[in-house]
Amino acid sequence: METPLKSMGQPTPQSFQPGPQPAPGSERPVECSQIAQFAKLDDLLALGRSYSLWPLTFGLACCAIEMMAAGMARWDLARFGAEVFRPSPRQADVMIVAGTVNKKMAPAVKLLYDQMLEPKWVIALGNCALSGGPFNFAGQYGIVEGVDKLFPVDVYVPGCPPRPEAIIEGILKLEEKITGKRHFPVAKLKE
Amino acid sequence: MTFLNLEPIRILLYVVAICAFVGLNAAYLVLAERKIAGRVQRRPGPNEAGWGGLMQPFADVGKLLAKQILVPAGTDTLLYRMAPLMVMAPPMLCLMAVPYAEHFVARDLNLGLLFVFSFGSINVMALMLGGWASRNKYSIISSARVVSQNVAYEIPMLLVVITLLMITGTMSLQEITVQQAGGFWHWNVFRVWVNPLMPVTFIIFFICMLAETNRAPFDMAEAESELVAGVFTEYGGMGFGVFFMAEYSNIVVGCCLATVLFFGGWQSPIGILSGGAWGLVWFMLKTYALITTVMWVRWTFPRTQFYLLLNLSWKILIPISLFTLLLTGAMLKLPLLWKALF
Amino acid sequence: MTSFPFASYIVAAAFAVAAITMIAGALIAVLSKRIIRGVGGLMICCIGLAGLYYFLQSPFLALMEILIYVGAVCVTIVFGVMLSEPDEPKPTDRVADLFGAIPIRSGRFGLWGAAAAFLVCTLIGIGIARLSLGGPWPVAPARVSDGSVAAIGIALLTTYSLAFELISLVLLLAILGALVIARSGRTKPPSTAHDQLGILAAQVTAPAPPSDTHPLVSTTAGHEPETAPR
Amino acid sequence: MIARKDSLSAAPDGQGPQETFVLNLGPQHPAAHGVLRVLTTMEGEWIQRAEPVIGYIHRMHEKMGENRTWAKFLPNTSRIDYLSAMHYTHAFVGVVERALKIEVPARAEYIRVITSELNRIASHMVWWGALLSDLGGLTPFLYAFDDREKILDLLEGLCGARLTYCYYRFGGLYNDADDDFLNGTRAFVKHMPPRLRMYRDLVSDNIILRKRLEEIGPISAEMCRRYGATGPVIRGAGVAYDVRRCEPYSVYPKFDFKIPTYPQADSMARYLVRMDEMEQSLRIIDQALDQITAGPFMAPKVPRVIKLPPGDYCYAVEAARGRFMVRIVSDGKEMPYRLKLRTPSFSNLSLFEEASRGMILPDALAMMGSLDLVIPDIDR
Amino acid sequence: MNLLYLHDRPGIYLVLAACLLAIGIFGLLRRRTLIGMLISGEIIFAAASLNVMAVNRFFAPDPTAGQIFVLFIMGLAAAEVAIALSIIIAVYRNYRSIAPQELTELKG
Repeated sequence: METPLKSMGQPTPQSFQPGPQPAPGSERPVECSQIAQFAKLDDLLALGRSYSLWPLTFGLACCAIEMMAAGMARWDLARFGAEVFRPSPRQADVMIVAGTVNKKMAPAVKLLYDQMLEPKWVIALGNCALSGGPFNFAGQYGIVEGVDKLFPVDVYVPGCPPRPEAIIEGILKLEEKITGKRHFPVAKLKE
Repeated sequence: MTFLNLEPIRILLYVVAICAFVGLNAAYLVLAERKIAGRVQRRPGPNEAGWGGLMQPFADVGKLLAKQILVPAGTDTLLYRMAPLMVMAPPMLCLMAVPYAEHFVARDLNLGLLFVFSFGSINVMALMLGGWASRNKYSIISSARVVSQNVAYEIPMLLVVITLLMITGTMSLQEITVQQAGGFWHWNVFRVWVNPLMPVTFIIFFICMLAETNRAPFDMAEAESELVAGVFTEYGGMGFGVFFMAEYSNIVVGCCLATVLFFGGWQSPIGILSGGAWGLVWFMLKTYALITTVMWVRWTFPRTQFYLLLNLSWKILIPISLFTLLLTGAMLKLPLLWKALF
Repeated sequence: MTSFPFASYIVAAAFAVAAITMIAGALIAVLSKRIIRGVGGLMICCIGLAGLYYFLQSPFLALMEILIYVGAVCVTIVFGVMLSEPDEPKPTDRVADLFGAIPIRSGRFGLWGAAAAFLVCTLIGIGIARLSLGGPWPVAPARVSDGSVAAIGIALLTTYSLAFELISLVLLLAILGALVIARSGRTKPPSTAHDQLGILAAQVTAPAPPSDTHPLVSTTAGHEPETAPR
Repeated sequence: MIARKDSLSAAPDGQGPQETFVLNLGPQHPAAHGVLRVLTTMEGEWIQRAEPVIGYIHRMHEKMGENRTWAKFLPNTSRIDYLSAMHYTHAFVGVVERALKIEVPARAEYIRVITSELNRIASHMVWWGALLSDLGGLTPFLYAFDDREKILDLLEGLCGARLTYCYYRFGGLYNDADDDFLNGTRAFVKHMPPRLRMYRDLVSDNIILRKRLEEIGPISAEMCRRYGATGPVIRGAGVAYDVRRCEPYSVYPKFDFKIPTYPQADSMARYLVRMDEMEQSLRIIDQALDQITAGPFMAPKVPRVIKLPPGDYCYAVEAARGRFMVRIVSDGKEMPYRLKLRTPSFSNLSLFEEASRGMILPDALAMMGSLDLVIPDIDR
Repeated sequence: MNLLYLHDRPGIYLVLAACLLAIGIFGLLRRRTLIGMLISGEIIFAAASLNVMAVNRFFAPDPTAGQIFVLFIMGLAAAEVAIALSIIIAVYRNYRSIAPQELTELKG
């Protein structure tokens, strides 16, 4: 890691605690496993899922280029098993919304999210997907101000565009959210 | 215990072993593919799950198994569910007939070669039905492609195999292996005194195998940039996983067959170290070398175009393989003619 | 194999499986409403038939049956289905879906036609079965060959060489005829590989299912929104 | 052999429906390079009509330009076409400088040229990888990004951003180029030619690639003229049109470089034009590094609050995809009355419908790849 | 009759073949598309092959003869399918339907 990473993990508005109780106010459907507990099996499955997050091949704008860069030789998303970019939403686990979603595109993005199979996660990449970013100004007519207006988002990665390290950190945060603990050491700040 | 020596029990054990082998093998070949891709592309590849990424296949399979099961609206439910089963069964059956070592074969059929080919042909049907049942336009286009491609490449492949049959005179895979004993110069691929075009024959076989298993540069079934995910577009979770595994199992079958037919199966390349367990070692070495080549090719070449693919088969491969067939026949029979005349 | 205690049971069970597979496949092939399932049924039927051939001491034919019927004939028929989009009525309920050829509602002669056809076929089936069971069959004579692949090969090139040549001629003519017939309706002389081969992949017409029932293409958004969701 | 059907959809005797169906590529499709949606009417795998539907990433750039002061709009310019951000900033900065008649110091101009050409190489690298991955070969993508990262490192050292640089300012630059940058660029210029040779050996000479690009998707010069296509597309049709030559700006007249053209007008020609352009860019950078002198990097008198005199101003640059032009109508206020962005991808895409007619689907996608589209550049 | 050794009796094969024939004829009568009729025809072919093979196995002196006969049947079936499908495609191209009721051009 070249750059110190500290502020990557933004607090999620609908913070979803991994564990037995569904978080209050969570919009997620109650899964079977939240009622009947198979603790060990669930842990094992969570571990498997966290190491096999296949993203959807879905780039919208500038951030998509950095998303590609994160998969390339220098950063190599493949180390975390997340380089299998699947073009069909049926086979993808995590949707990385990389870029501005405008009002014309919003139904398509929503449809893609609906077509993914549970369990599914969403990473909002870049300021545009977080809040509309630089295109969010008084009197704007085109864009959706944050992709969490369309469907629940699990990890927010700020930046315009975020660096590839930030994208990897987003994936790691998601792993942390799925399993409840962090696998990869946190980069230390150089003093 | 004499009970274990009995044939049905033995076959049952082999079936279990082959199922396990196919499953593990396919899972780890996926990892190998990702690692080789990483090597070719100068990056490490999966290395965080387990030691050096060795647990990665389990993570993938666990995740795929635990995905939601969904049959998309409008699909032909029965066929949609059946296709993954149909695609997985043939390679398992084919592996039953492959001699892995001298005394290590599930069932030494005297029609082993025909067995492999006849069950291998079910694969096409399965892919096609899967694509059709999905009722997705990409899948339907893709399944049409799969069929034309497989029909086109079945012909040169069978012609090549018939050439080999003329040389070996038997369809038993075990006997074909036994014939190639005594060092690599006895392997079929180097038997240039029987037919000087033997290496060409192997290349044709290899190309056809790539095409039959829908591997790059002939991966028309899953032409990602054109047809999203081709036949598998509507498949998710383990349905997709089974297709994925079947693809790798088919590669294993193809490479096993190539090893037996051209590279002397379990025979040692140097004549020594050939008995018993060494056979298994040699067999696996040769097979995995071929599999590595298949993956290497995938990450090196771009995809061809569909009409180029058909042209290659009908205009180049079939004429050449017909010529080798004729040449082999002539070279086998000419000495007899010579003897009869003089 | 005979030394194994339950060998005869296993063999009988395998036989039963093959026979049932064949009959069930045939039933699916003629009764299912969707033509593509009919092809699937034919495929299952052929696999069962291959099993029966195995019991009739001809593994060679069993494998050839699979190779030719499943690998070639069924695939060709599916291709035909893709090219000509036969009527595929919407599935109404599960029973009608599987046994659609027994028309409860539609059809020219409706139920009566089905009943008549069923009667005729039952009579034919029972008649032939009675004939074959009751007829005085000769005692099996001594074998003159073992029926192996080698024997078949020798016989093909000696005793039956004329028939062998004829069937190759027939196949050649069939290929040419199929090409001529399938190409005759085309307007422009073909210029590409597809056309020359008569492989009609380039012409596949996907029967468009009614678009109101489900999204055709999964990975796309079908329509623009009237009002954007906020 | 060219796979192309001339007369399509001839149902015999005109009876019955035609054997066509509509295939909806996009807005999410691996070959769409973003969110382009192409409604294709197909006859089998032959395209009868491919109609691009745009607007899925419309981001109101022109509207924003009319609502913001000049300086505030500057960051937007790097986000219109994020792959050639330097050129776009150059055009916007240039139009303001032209209107205010600001003289930009020589050192700033040289650094602008160096960074612009570096950015051009980086952009072509992405195109190269994306085209190859459209054709099914993923490995060149990673090789291209390896070299691209070297450029990005240089530019990041200069302005702190990897993609959206916003490095130029009215009258000069954000900061001066230090020796690290200049030495790094010298090293890069030495490093790159062997790599380009390797790319040629590994990829450009590959038989499969040649078969898939040669004689595929011909776009004649006449068609380019009708649709206003510029950049490598028109140079691939044999017309030596390059804004750097035809409407010289900055210090480009001082350099000796060739405009690569290929008369074949097929996808391979466009491919080769871009590959040659990278070499020419290296030549320009090399010369600029030799000619650059010490001096100020900012014009001395740039007003703090910029107000353009009323009028109509234009400035065009050669971006990585073709001619990018900013046209401003000013009424003398702090914000433009009208801001028009003439983006090259829009024109390059508009000929897709005509050019793809009668092509087979994978060929059409290969041609689309050779056009090098950036979708936000189309939708603005 | 011992059910265990059913597979060694000729009768069962002949009965199965008769069933197959009946099913095939039923399909031929009831199917309303040409492809459906083609499938039924294939089943009738299969019935004939099975009959031949059964007789060959149990009553023929030379077991190769029946096998070769069945091989020829397969070859003919393949040829027949190719021809029939090309006709079906030609019909479809002209009539936009492969329902046999609609092919009424020759009807007075």
